[in-house]
Amino acid sequence: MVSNSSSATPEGSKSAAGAPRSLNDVVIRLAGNSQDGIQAVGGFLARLAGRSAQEVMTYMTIPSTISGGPSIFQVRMGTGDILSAGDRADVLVAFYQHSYEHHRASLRPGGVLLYDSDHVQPNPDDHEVTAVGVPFTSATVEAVGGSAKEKGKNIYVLGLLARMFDLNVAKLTQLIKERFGGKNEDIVRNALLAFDAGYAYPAENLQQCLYRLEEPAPAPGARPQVTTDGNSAISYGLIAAGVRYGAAYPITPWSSIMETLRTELPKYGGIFVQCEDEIAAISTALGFSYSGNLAITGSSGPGLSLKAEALGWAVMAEIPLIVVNIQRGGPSTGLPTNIEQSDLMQAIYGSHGDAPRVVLAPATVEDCFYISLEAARIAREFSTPVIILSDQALATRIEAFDEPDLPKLMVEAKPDRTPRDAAFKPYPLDTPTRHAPPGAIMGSGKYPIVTGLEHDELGHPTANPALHAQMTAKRREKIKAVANTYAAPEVFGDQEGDLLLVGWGCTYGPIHEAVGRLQASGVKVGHLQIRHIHPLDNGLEQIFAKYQHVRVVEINDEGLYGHGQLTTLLRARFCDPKIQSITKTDGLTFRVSEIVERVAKNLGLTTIKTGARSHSVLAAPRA
Amino acid sequence: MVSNSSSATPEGSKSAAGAPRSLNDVVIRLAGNSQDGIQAVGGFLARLAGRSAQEVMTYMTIPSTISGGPSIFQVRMGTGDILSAGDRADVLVAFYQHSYEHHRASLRPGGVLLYDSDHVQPNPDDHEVTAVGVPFTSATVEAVGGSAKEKGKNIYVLGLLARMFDLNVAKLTQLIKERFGGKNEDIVRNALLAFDAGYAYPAENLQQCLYRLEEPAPAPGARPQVTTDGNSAISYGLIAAGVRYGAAYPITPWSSIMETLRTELPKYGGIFVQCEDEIAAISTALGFSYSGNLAITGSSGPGLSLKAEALGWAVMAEIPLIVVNIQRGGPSTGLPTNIEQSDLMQAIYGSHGDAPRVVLAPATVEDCFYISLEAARIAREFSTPVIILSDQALATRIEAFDEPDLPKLMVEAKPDRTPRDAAFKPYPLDTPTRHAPPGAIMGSGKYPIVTGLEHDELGHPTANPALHAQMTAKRREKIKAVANTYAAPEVFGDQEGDLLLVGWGCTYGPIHEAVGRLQASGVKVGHLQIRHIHPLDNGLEQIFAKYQHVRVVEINDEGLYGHGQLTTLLRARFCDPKIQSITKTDGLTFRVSEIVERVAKNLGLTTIKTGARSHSVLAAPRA
Amino acid sequence: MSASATPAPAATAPRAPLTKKVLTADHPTWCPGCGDFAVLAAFYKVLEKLNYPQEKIVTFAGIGCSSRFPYFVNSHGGHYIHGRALPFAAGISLGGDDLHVFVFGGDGDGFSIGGNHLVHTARKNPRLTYVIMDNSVYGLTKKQTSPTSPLGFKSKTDPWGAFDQPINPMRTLINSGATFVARSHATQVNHMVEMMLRAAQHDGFSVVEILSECVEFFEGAFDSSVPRKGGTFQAIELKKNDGTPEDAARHDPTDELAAFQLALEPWPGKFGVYYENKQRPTKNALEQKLIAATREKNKHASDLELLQKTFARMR
Amino acid sequence: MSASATPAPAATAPRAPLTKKVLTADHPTWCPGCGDFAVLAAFYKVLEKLNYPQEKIVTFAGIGCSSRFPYFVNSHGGHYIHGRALPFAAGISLGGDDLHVFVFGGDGDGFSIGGNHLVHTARKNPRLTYVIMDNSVYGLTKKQTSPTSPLGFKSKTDPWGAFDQPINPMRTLINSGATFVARSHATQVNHMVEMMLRAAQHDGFSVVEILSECVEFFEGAFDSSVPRKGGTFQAIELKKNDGTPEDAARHDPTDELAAFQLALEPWPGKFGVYYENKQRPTKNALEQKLIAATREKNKHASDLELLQKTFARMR
Ligand SMILES: Cc1ncc(C[n+]2csc(CCOP(=O)(O)OP(=O)(O)O)c2C)c(N)n1
Ligand SMILES: Cc1ncc(C[n+]2csc(CCOP(=O)(O)OP(=O)(O)O)c2C)c(N)n1
Ligand code: SF4
Ligand code: SF4
Ligand SMILES: [Mg+2]
Ligand SMILES: [Mg+2]
Repeated sequence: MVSNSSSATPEGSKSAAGAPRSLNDVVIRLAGNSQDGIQAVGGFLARLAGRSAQEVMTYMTIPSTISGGPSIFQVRMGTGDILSAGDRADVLVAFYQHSYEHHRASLRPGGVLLYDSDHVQPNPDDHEVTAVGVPFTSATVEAVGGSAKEKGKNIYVLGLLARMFDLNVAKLTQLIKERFGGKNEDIVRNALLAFDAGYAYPAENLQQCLYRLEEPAPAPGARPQVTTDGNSAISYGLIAAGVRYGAAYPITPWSSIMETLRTELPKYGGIFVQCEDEIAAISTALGFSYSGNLAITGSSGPGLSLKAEALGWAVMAEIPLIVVNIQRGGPSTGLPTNIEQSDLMQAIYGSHGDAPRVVLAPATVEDCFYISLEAARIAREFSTPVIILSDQALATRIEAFDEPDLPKLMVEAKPDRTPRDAAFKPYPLDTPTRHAPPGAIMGSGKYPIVTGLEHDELGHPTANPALHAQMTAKRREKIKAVANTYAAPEVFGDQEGDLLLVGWGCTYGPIHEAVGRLQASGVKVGHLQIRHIHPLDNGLEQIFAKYQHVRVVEINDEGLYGHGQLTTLLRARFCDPKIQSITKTDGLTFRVSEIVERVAKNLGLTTIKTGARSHSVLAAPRA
Repeated sequence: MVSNSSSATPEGSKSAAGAPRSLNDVVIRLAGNSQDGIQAVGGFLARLAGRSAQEVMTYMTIPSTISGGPSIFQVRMGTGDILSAGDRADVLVAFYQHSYEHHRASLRPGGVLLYDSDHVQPNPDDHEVTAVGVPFTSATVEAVGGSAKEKGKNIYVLGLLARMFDLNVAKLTQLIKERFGGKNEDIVRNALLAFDAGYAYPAENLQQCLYRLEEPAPAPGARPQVTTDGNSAISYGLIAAGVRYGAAYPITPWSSIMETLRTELPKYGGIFVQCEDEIAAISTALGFSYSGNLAITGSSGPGLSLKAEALGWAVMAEIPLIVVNIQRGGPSTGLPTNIEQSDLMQAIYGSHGDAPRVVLAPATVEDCFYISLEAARIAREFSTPVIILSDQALATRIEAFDEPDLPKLMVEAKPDRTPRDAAFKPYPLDTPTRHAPPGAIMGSGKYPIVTGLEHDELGHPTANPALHAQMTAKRREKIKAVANTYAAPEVFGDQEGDLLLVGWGCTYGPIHEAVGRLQASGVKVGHLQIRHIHPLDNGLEQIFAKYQHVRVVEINDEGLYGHGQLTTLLRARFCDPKIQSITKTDGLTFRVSEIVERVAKNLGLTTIKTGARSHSVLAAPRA
Repeated sequence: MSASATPAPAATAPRAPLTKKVLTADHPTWCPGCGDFAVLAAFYKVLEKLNYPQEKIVTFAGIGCSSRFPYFVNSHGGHYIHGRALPFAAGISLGGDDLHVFVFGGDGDGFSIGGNHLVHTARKNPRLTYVIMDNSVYGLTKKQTSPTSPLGFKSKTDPWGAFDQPINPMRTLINSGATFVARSHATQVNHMVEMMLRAAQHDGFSVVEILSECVEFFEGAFDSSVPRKGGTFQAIELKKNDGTPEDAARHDPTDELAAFQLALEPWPGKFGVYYENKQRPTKNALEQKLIAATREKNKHASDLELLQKTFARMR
Repeated sequence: MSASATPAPAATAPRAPLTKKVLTADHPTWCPGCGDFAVLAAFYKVLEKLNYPQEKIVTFAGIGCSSRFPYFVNSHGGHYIHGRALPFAAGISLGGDDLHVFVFGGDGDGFSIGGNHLVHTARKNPRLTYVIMDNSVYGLTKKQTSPTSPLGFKSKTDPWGAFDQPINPMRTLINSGATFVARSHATQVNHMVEMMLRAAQHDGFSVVEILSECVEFFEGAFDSSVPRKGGTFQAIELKKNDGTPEDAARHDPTDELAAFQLALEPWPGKFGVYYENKQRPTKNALEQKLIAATREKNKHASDLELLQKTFARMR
């Protein structure tokens, strides 16, 4: 929860040199080339935060050329809920002139510019920020010994940051050892040399910039924190859910899930198949599910389009399946390494015919884990395909969260081959469909056929008008019934009032923080996160009724009629004109200030301080 | 237009034998096996009606086994607008006992049962209808000479019907000669022998059942009528529109369009390619369009699902294309030979990302022709894919309509290879995209790349946030602008009042007739047909505002939240809770009485005579 | 957790042998005279001979007349989408290592829309048997050109006679990488039974192409290999390695080049086993080996232990 | 109305010959050292030699590192979806009979997701040239196994080494039915130029596979055929039919069986023209013949007359 007490503080105030100032959270942006290992530095910082019971969230861009190129990695870490990667940076680490030039604007007034004085010449007239020049490159070469490839300067920078923020050196060196432990000894040694050199660098004006991040004592009995990204959270969530089989084809940013599962599943006795294309992949996954082993397939947009026909078959044949879609910028090949939430309508309506299926959307990296468990439960219980709509931002960013209680959560994975009694029907009209996998003896002596043709209760094809109507109704009512198994949705913030902000997927964090800022400006505002896209949670109309305005914040186009995709759904269902959208399509996650500004403009509020952040790197120095 | 004066007459009244009674329209159901040539009889009747300036509409079922089997062909013909195939038959022709048993219920009280007394034993206690037994089989064998295969009895029945309805024998024999003219002479002779024998059969109680259909004198200067089905109307509409290239893969009920185009296009210098699958088909069609020749691809549901990815590419790359989807029962393989209107959402939202495109739906067989012209105009003018959503009912039924004014309508088909001037950009932000096909010289010396990656104005890939937002807006605004080129929608019936019935696709006819019946019961009701599904016509809200209730009649499922697919769209756009659905999913077209009943129940009306037909076979005998 | 670790529950009563009666399900909807009836009859015989536990037999198919097959066999089974039954079946086979998986389909389903899945299933070599009923036409959709329709064939999509070069099914199958490839004829019941039996017993991906006439849309297509219609049915004699001089002329099915040459023989060609490779491990075996190795390496830790270890590493 | 009936407007000024400078477009985004640079350089040379009217050159591609090719060539062109560029290109070729259509792509694009389109494009034989840059890995998506990755190759999807049998590209191409099939190597610029030139001049569907190293994800993959890395580059000598004894040992590219045998040679195999068939008519020609015949039959009636006649029959 955003702590309301930590209200906005004046920016840019400087304190006396040398005294480390305590602060709640910090946003560090590392800007360099993708080859420089800036992601590794970010990863170390994130892991450290996790081990320190701090919150953390990262954000990164991927270079557009194949050979790599300019790229950033941004880390926000600290105490209190860290729910977005931070609008503007407190510290910018610039490796090159282009890094400095492109990202100077992202540094907030009063922030710290840490630059490689071997490569960067900052504007000498810029007094809005504290510029600290350190020769990353030459100092690293000196420390490690003439490595031509300049490897190690990322770790050198980590040392600098450790000094600057008084980070836990013992924990960091432990992390470095774990990370490079598998490789040859030289590598670990060089990394530690670089780290120590950075830590020890006597930068003149670094003295003015020493801070200490609050490191909360772990609550007694609290679970340790784990730090990971959304795609690995989905992968391990599925393993916890007893999913042991899968098939897919590579595509960015989905691939890392298939890579993880291909590596992990054999340990669990499972199989993951790389197929020739996405159609073969969903087909193989359906074959696994048919064999009694709930399976997973996944992709990103273009691959999902290819799976549409087979997905419709799964609806008709009532075969369970988990389908993960890591959304990216669309349409077509679009923006493969950017975020967009524009596959929602396709997830619901992408196949021909009335083919209702379940669609879920995780809100955070942690939720990527839990929603995978929920998806598997629903798929099994309702014998239906379930789509998990994640996105590029959730997939690639790192967050820390409480380690899941695995002994409680683990689901056993075993095909149910118990003999079926004589009354068994593959497609009963009045009871839920329960797939009988091969290997199961049929008491009736009649073996069942699953099919994509309309069928009677025994699976025989039929064009009987009444039966088609009944079976269509059955498939629809079954999906409706899924909503009865959801936990009731909860609103964060004001439980009634001026404005309800509705989010789905990765807009969760920025909306959550926006609530704090809006409340600070006197708006009575709540945040409802929709994790269950289809069917929707029951009782939403009662929640909507408590607010004067409803704004759905989503990263997709306003469409022909002015509404984003989830907004369109909600308007169709509730026919309430107060349901409106805040959308955008610039391929980036929402910044908190964007939401606050758009709300202000939208509702005609003029008193809101949109630029405020609830935490500041330049808080008053601590005694 | 349904003539309001011809109000419902009492049913079942009998008249004196021998005097032919005049009537406005008649519904004849032929029930036999698909091998019996009942479709041919239906076809002759339909063509005759067309040549007699009468209206006609047919309806047929396709046997579910591959080897053929029970099947019906129903013809409704007469004067006045014939807009649905008729709820119940006035005459049932039963070839077999099973035909009699399955279809007796479709015959209205007072109707005529004409049966093959060689095969059928009607229930002797059934006095509700006039039963006329004629030995179709043996009489045909006698007339034609011992054909073991019983061929010709369909033509014998045609003779019987010609006698019964005093049909124009000269025109009919001409039609028979045209039809069999290409084959050997024996066939024509045998057919005419069978026809004459049927016409001359001295059926005792046939005397009670002689009628004369009004044959209106053609209006002076009126265009001659043509008689054809929806799929051929689309095929020839596309040819008129200058479409000369296409590619597809077979699927029922789409195939007949590709078969027609494959046969016809070479005459026009064009090419139609049968591909290995639907993905290759849309790809080849896009290649044709890219080469400067607006092309067509098409399929039915499953094939459309496979085209989703490439269709999204066409949106992104802004390449014009016509995509025909002949909807059938879904989901998955579903009910391949039944009607359903359940691919609407997929047509609009089936591809990943925000991929807006145009979707049109023809209302009648005649409209299949004109909407193809409109589709081609839009595709060219807006450089965009256009989907024509037809359906199995429109595709296979026969209607008569005024021959189109071809000299006025024909569009020239030629790639535009004129050199482009130096300012040419493939994707300009402020002017419409105009594709420059290969062969066109670029004045700038820079040749354009079309692409599915997000791009700048010159087609270079980019992940620039502002450009993606601008290009997304451009693609959206372009599709919005299509609505400004539509003719204003017109309401049939009352221009304001209690109820607006909204239809799309093949529900046009039954809704139109339902208006008449509802008005006769005192309801103020209008009918709005939506031919432009996406974007919708401008100004709909003003029309909706004039009615207390709006009911969208569509053949698809009520969905999770109680609304059909078009209804969902309209509710999302207008947020008006009075917009509700009348849906069904039994794989059959709407009967007029179904609509009237559902409206009555829905609005709590109790005074409506739902069973009434505005015309009756048993009208008073004419002098 | 693999299905193979989950033995089917022991049947309570001793099993009666499989009979045609037990194996018969719905009455086929095929046209009278359709070649597919004979393939079905032969398949019943094959199953009678194999006498697998009934619940472990799986029949699957794509879409087409021939693909209706599973409705007519009383076993676990299904009717998937057009052209994609092979990757589906690979999932069944790998998900249930003890199952006996059979896939049925037509020439359009297999060589047109499904052509790529053939190649990629073949190179994976999962344990399953694929029977293609080739009638050289699209039956279900009523007479369009198929990839095996001969040049000049008049169909609804080639009213003046097909002119796209047809594929050569045997050549395509041999080059797909399938480890067992045979060809048979729906008019030769014993031959079909033998071929399907050998295919079912092959440890890997086996394919049998059966010429099966569509009497409705391509009558007489295969008369040249039907003796009672004046044609000749030439069966392939396989090498016996008995050192006799006759044996030199016989076909060695392990010789890929010889198989290829056989495939190039002019229409109607020969019938029998073209190719057989018993060396290539199945994907089923390779994946099980991998599982065994990784489980060994992880000291057969339980699923919970494994996942806990992973999360510990993320701290 | 076919495009071939629509000659390009005459250029107003006399044409300057095509040069690399004119043909150069965006700077390639490939990694430094990527083999694809050399393929691009060779392609510029090919176009210089062919000197087609610039506006009639079309370059198209699917998705992958190699498929970025069209951005770097200053011609009409495009970047389609993954694996489907061939049927698209067939549409261009048939829609504009006077165009020179080139398709570029990778091993994943062509042999994995696009494998079936290869076969069906080949059997139609449209006039176009397809260049496959085979790096035996998925480059753009960063190191997954491709259908040409060798057994044991360690990728992100096969961390313990690939074990699905790879395809043999030459065997696959020859059996696709392509009427011209050649193989080259990105380190051999002259050889590449020669092969692409022959392919472009072939009247039909021509394919050139070029081994093109991915330095980022499969370094050294093709060293065994790179002389300066200790390998050998063996070029195929083609029969000259000069009656000399040496000629007997040379390869006859019209001999399908010989081409097949060549394809079976052990890695790294030979480079050059494997197969060439100048007899099979192109689809372009067959369709034009059909058009000519039907137009003749209909007495060259105008489009309006033709359609009016059709409607008259529906009265
Ligand atoms: C995606 C898709 N495309 C097309 C069809 C229509 N279709 C059904 S079966 C078939 C081909 C049938 O030919 P074949 O596979 O040779 O089987 P046969 O009927 O001849 O036994 C086609 C094109 C379909 N069901 N799904
Ligand atoms: C439908 C679809 N699936 C997957 C992808 C992701 N993808 C892009 S390129 C590629 C494969 C690249 O390999 P290859 O064709 O060999 O080209 P290379 O990059 O090695 O040159 C994949 C899987 C995609 N863009 N679209
Ligand atoms: S249409 Fe042909 S393939 Fe299909 S059932 Fe009839 S005879 Fe057999
Ligand atoms: S990743 Fe490999 S194939 Fe792609 S550009 Fe780099 S070196 Fe070339
Ligand atoms: Mg077939
Ligand atoms: Mg590659």
